[in-house]
Amino acid sequence: MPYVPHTAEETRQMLETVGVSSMDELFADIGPELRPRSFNLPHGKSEMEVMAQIERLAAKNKVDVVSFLGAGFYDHHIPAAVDTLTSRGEFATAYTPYQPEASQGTLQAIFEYQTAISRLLDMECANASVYDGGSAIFEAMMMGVRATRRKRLVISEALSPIYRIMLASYTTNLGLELVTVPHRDGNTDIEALMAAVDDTTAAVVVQNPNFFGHAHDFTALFDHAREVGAKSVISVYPIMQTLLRTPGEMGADVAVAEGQSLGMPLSFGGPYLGIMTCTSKMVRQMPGRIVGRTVDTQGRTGYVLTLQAREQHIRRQKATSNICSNQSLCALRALVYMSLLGPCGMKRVALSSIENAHYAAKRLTAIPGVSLMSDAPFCNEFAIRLPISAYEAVDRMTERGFVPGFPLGRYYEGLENCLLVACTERHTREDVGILAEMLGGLIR
Amino acid sequence: MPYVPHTAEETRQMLETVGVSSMDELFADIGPELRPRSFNLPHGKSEMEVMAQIERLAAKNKVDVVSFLGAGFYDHHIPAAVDTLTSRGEFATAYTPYQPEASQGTLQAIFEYQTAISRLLDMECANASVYDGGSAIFEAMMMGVRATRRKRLVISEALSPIYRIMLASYTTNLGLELVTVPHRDGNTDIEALMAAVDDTTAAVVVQNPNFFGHAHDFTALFDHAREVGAKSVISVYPIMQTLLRTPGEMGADVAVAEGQSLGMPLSFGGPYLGIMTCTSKMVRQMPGRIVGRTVDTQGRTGYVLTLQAREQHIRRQKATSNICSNQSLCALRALVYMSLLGPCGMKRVALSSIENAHYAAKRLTAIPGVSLMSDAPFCNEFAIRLPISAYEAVDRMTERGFVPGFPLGRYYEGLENCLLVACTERHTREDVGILAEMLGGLIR
Amino acid sequence: MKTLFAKSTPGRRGVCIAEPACCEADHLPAELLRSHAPKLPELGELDVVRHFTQLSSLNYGVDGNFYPLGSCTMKYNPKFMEQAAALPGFTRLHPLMAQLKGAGHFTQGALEVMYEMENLLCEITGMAAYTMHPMAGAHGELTGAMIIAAYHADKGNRKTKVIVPDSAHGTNPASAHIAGFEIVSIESRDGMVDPAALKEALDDEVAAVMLTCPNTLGLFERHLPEIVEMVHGVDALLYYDGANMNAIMGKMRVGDVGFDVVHWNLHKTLATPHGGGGPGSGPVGVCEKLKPFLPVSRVKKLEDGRFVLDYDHPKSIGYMAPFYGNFGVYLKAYAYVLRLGGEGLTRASENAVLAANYIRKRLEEHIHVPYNRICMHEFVSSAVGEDLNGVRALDLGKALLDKGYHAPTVYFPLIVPECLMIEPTETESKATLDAFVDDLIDILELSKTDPDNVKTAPHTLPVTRLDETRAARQMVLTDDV
Amino acid sequence: MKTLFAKSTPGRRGVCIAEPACCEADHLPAELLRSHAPKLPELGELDVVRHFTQLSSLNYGVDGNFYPLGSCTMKYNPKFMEQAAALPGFTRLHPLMAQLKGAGHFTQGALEVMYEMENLLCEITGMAAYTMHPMAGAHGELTGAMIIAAYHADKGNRKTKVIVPDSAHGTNPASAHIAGFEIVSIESRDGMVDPAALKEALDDEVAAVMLTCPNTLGLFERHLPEIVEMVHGVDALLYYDGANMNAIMGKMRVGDVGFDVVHWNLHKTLATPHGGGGPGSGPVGVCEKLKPFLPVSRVKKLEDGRFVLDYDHPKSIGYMAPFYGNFGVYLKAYAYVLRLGGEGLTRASENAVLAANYIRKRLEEHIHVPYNRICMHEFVSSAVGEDLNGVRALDLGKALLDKGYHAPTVYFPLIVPECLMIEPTETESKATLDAFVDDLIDILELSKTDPDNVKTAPHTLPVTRLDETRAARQMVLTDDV
Repeated sequence: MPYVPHTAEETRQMLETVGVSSMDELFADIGPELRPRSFNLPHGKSEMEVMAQIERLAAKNKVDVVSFLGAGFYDHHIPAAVDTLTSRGEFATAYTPYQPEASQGTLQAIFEYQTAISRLLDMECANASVYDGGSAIFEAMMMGVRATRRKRLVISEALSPIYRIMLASYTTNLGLELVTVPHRDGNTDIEALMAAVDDTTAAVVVQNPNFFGHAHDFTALFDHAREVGAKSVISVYPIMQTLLRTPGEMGADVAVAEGQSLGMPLSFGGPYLGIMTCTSKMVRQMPGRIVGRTVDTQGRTGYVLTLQAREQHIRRQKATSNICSNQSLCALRALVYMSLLGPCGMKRVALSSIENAHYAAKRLTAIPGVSLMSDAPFCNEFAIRLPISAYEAVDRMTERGFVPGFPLGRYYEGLENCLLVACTERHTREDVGILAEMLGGLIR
Repeated sequence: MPYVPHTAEETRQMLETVGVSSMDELFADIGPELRPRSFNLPHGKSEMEVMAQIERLAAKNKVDVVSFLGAGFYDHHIPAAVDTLTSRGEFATAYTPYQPEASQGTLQAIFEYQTAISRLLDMECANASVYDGGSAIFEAMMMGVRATRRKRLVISEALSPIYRIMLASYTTNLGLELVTVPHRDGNTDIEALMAAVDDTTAAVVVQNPNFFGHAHDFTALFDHAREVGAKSVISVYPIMQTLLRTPGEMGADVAVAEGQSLGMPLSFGGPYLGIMTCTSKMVRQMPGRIVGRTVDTQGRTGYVLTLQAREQHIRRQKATSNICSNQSLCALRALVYMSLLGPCGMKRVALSSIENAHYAAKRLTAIPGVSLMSDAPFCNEFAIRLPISAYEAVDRMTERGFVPGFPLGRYYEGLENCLLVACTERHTREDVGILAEMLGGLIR
Repeated sequence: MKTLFAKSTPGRRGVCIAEPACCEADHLPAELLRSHAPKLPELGELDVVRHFTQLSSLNYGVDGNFYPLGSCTMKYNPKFMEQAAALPGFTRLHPLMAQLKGAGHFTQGALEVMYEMENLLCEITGMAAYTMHPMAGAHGELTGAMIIAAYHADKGNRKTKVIVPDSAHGTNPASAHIAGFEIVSIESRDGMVDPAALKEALDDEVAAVMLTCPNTLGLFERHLPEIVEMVHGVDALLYYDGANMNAIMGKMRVGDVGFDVVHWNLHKTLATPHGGGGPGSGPVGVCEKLKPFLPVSRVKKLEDGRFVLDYDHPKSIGYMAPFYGNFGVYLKAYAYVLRLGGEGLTRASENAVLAANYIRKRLEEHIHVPYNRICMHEFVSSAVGEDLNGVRALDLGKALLDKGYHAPTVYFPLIVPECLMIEPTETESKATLDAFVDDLIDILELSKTDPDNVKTAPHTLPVTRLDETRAARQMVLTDDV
Repeated sequence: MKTLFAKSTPGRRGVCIAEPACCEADHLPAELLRSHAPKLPELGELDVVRHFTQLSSLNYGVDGNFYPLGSCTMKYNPKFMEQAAALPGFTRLHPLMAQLKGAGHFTQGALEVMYEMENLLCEITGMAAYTMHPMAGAHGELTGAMIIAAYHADKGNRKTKVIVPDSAHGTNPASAHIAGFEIVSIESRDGMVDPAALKEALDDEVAAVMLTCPNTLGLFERHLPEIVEMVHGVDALLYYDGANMNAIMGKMRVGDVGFDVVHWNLHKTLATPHGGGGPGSGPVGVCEKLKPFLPVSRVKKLEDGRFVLDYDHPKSIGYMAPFYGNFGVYLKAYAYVLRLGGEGLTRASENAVLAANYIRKRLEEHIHVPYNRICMHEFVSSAVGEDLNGVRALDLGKALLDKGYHAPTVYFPLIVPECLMIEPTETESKATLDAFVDDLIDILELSKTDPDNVKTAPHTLPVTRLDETRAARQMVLTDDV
């Protein structure tokens, strides 16, 4: 029996000690009327057979394509040591560190993660993670709702549409008003946002760089929000945060991010990492686990889960959130990634990605009929307008093993001819050259 | 600088402490006339770039073929836990356990390996490994030479020809006489061997199952050797040893094996594992490291390298062998493999492989013109005679991604039409079916 | 141990990245740039490897230690599942690839995993359909609660309350609350949901009842058939908290007995590692009538055998995750189900229950077992009694740490004083179970003779007991403070 | 810790294998079968995982501990090299595949690795050709000695002796001896090969001189040019022991200065992990005139760019390995060379030398340094002096274990009393080097005040000092005794 180690003799002894004569007697409480009507599952297979089956499935996915897909989820290089270290059984097979004396490894790592993330985003506190970047925005918004006791949320349409759908779903039953302020040619419309944020607003939510790749300075917006008593929530791209004006500098109250770019593989959508940070003032509104430093009975430094009075296992329905399991091992990956690259390495990743994207933009806009959606500054991702349907361009190039980007019409009405193109440090000039040639060929 | 962690400032401080003004001053002893005439190496690359290059090379090898190659090296399933456990840094990045207090992990593992291997081969002692199965045979032969002070070695031609070439190479300058006793239709010619072993013989060397897959009982041969004062050396296949009459039962003095089948991937030829065992009497003749159990100053059990007086770092040219680095991590793999499968699992691996081979033999000999080279019992490998050149059969099938076996003419004159076919538990009936159909199609 | 930041040296570089051809000013105006570099650790690669290798050694994990942590199902995490999830054919797959028509055939393997896993979970639990999107157990609860809300809204029901027994996991009320419901708590009786109390609480405003069965005492809810009838009688839905699923596989299908919604904790029952806190995976199954409300996308199999994502479900609650949930986690769980098969899953539950009962029987004369009858996969004991000299549940847990075991869950459920909740799982050998029992008995004996020793445990770990009050008061949450 | 065998329970099964359709009697006659099953451990998979996880924690490795073990070059082993060698495109490749004509194109990637690695090693060392076949350093020495023997035999030279300085690694004389040579040892003078002594020993029967340079004292052989001339003067060959290659990359090419044969220890200089004793890889390079004697097969690049194995070398010494050496090891070394490039290798040597000199200078006032001048990648100190109160080199090493460092190499080379040979390598940060020096100074101070404490170290490891005499006398070599 896989993973059940008892011999027949041991099973007999154990049943005898328990005082039952058969396994099924242990389930006497489950009456006959409650037993399964069917349990028509495949037979168990050996490890060898299952691995062969899973390898066949993996082979059905085509990953040796050159892809310019991004849209918030990026294919950065992951140093091998990230896997080596985070896969160690002592990290991977531990539970949530409820027994701190036997969990200092996990606890110190989370503490270090909180520190690194706080410094990267220039915020005062971070939690130990939530599920993903989208749920982090929801939780951030709710912090604003709790802190202000207001119900109106102002959201930029240049916030990832994926996350905006998530927010709409999550808030359905909460009696909140979600106001979406349209983007302007792929730019976040700061003036319109300022106009929309008033003294009934709980929080304003923006993204930097935004979904179209454009970076902004939101200082004025956040100043305005503070003046009218609203909270400022910003979602960022951690890699670009090595360069861009920080949430802290802009005066954000809560800054969140999808942490996938910090050492998580794309893995068809997860597991990823919801990063949450806030000002010290807001920390008691923050959901999720938080680790604090303290001392043991001998005065030695140690780490514990703290501020647990916010959490569901203590507060039940009065908790700040229902989050229990989080993405701890992903947070560890992010910490190891940041440690391995250091500030210099991470900045170089950001710059290489930006450089590749600008080269791509230059090459693509040299194709007659292709233009940038906006001439505002962008980082490693940009939107172009094509003379043909972006869907069609994507479909036709994809057939040839080349995914030129994401068709914006998927989420934005009116942008059916627009394509969102992302680069990372993994792209080469050759990749970009082929992209430009293929696209040029299609359009001609 | 990859893997050199110093900052420029630290380097400056260190140079200053040392009292030199530049790096190169440290190399003042290497005069200008000794400096490199050229050092025309490629520039360093990032981890990402090197991995991409290595992945491209890996992709140039075609491994998604169905292959019946064996010839002493077999594609058995390796449980995932073997990799997980042996790759732990505490094992992989440790040195030879010269400081036992800081190396009990490695030392106990070797002790357990020695125990498991001794039991599998039914011998009294084992060492911590040598390079591979071939060098193990050489070392075993030399044990016989030292023990008997004789110079004549009798070797069966059914011993792997690869190893026979190695033995010939290794002994070139040692003034030994190597007598090769021909096989008989792929069988080890025990009678001829007995006739060749006399009171000038240092050792007789046989293999079980032999290169053609046939198993034998060598008890009579080893009895005879003992009577004339010669030593008996046998090389075995560890997986089959769960079933076959053991070296111990047959009365061998030294039993060796290629341990690749115990959890080592094929990896294009290495690293593999040279297994060496012997009787207690012979242990002081055995080369390589040996771990013994002892106690510490508080009476607690512990493990140390022992009998080091045999080794080169103590004895220099008088050592039993020059072996220093061995295959320790491979021995650990073998131990983990054996522990995970247990005696029952290993026996099932052997039986499944045998079953598949007998099914294949049945299907192949059903092809008109194809016959077994011998009707003697075989295990998971067998030789067939084709009506066409085996080279041609292999080449033509290989083109279609199907490697039907090893053409025996490569090493045996006169067997140009013979093919050596190996099966493991990884083969399916479907694989065998295709093999038979393809071969049948070729011959027709 | 020093932190990464304390070990950092300005200017040191780890994994080297080639210097880019550009600088930030080339592409971004100054007002968009940060004024100072983030103070991230600057370490050599070996320093980082050594730091985390050493840190890991301060942890207990299932791979190194028996972990009888009640309610957490800390079973063995098979290693081949990690190899499966690390295949580049999965890890390198961009989730949006599946949403491009032309690239849909690039993701057929991944979609097949989703589709097949949904079907397997349906068969194991007798539900009509599953979503794999929820990213943890509590996220599954939230998803389930939102589906319940959507169902009632669609029917025009005005239902504002969810009933949660006092023995439930804290996430139950928290999740239902975040889905917009008011929580009604009912008291247990004899370790069971009290049908009378339930009846009293059940009115027309109740949208659902959330049940844990076996409950957090490790006991099967004997009144289950009655409860199902009562709940459905007021047009409320019955929710099954799957945290304790490891007790019943092959013995009961929650769909067959009338549960309408169920979530799994794959990182418990289906053996994916807990990772020091996550990631998990919390798929949700529903009965036929709730299918229209499941999150989108849904994976669909076409007649030609191809798999596609289907967003055309107007009644859907929408997106619970950016894509398709923690794919890398449920891929492992999928491999686990294939490995065990139906019989293996049944044997897992049987042996989990056997192990819990075996420990219970071996301990019953040494520690108070409040509900001392056949339990399911876990049971609770209670560190009460004068001969313990004031040694509390927490102390026993800490003393177990010294013996190399992780402590059982302590002080949960709240309804048992000085509670120690023990869940051994099916993957521990009898030798381990026996050694654990013997060691716990030794500690209980020691409590009689030298209680201070137990009260000050652990003595052999990297730290002794930590000052949690100070942590909460002084709030040192980063290395900057 | 209990052994696997002590933990075993008869009848327990680990990784389950499907029951085969046959039994042994179906295919093999009884007289060929063993009479009893081997008593291998019978454990559950989790038991095995836990056993080895716990065992590993009893070890020091580079990943967890500074390892300044002289002569062993315990540098950081980059993790991406492990990923590279684990690619299925390499691990699943049967070595015989390359010897089938039709399948030759199935192994082009692997053959390219061999070919390119040979070329890279040629350029790094200035040799004419390499073989990758030797499976460890000592195996390379043997290969080199056999090539030397074959060369002289081919020339008709009657040469029976090999000269080895007394400071050489023990493998040098052992390897030359196994290649059939008689060993002549010569004494060092002032830590160097004594040209006078060498001259005296050099006669027409000398086939070769084996040199370690820098030598085992960490000193560069200042008489090298003179030695080369003398050796070649009697038609002998000069052998370079590559164990200390980490000192000279980019600074000297052994081929350029006149060495005829050289071996590498890739598991030292090129950063492949030592694995607790192996596997290693010991490629051998030769000058032009020795090329015909290299082992077969040789890898050859055809004009069309394809790679093939070439066995047509009639003067070859034959097979040193069953196939092509420890491919999986030198694949990692290949990745390492690509990663570092020429400049990186030079910097590695420079910084290895800098680190050794830095420690030497910081220690010189605290411990006797017999040859206290600029050293190469390592240096020797000597635990002599009355103020040490009889504390010996071994004791200092053991006390360092307590501080979390692996001990330096002790009592080697034999020519220095109470020798501690310290090799820090280039991958350790200055902070680590400083901490090590500070801790060693503390131990030296403690030797003055509390020598017994040092003499009984280690105090904090799983065991204290072990009784080696008892181990050798009682010879408990398996768990059966």
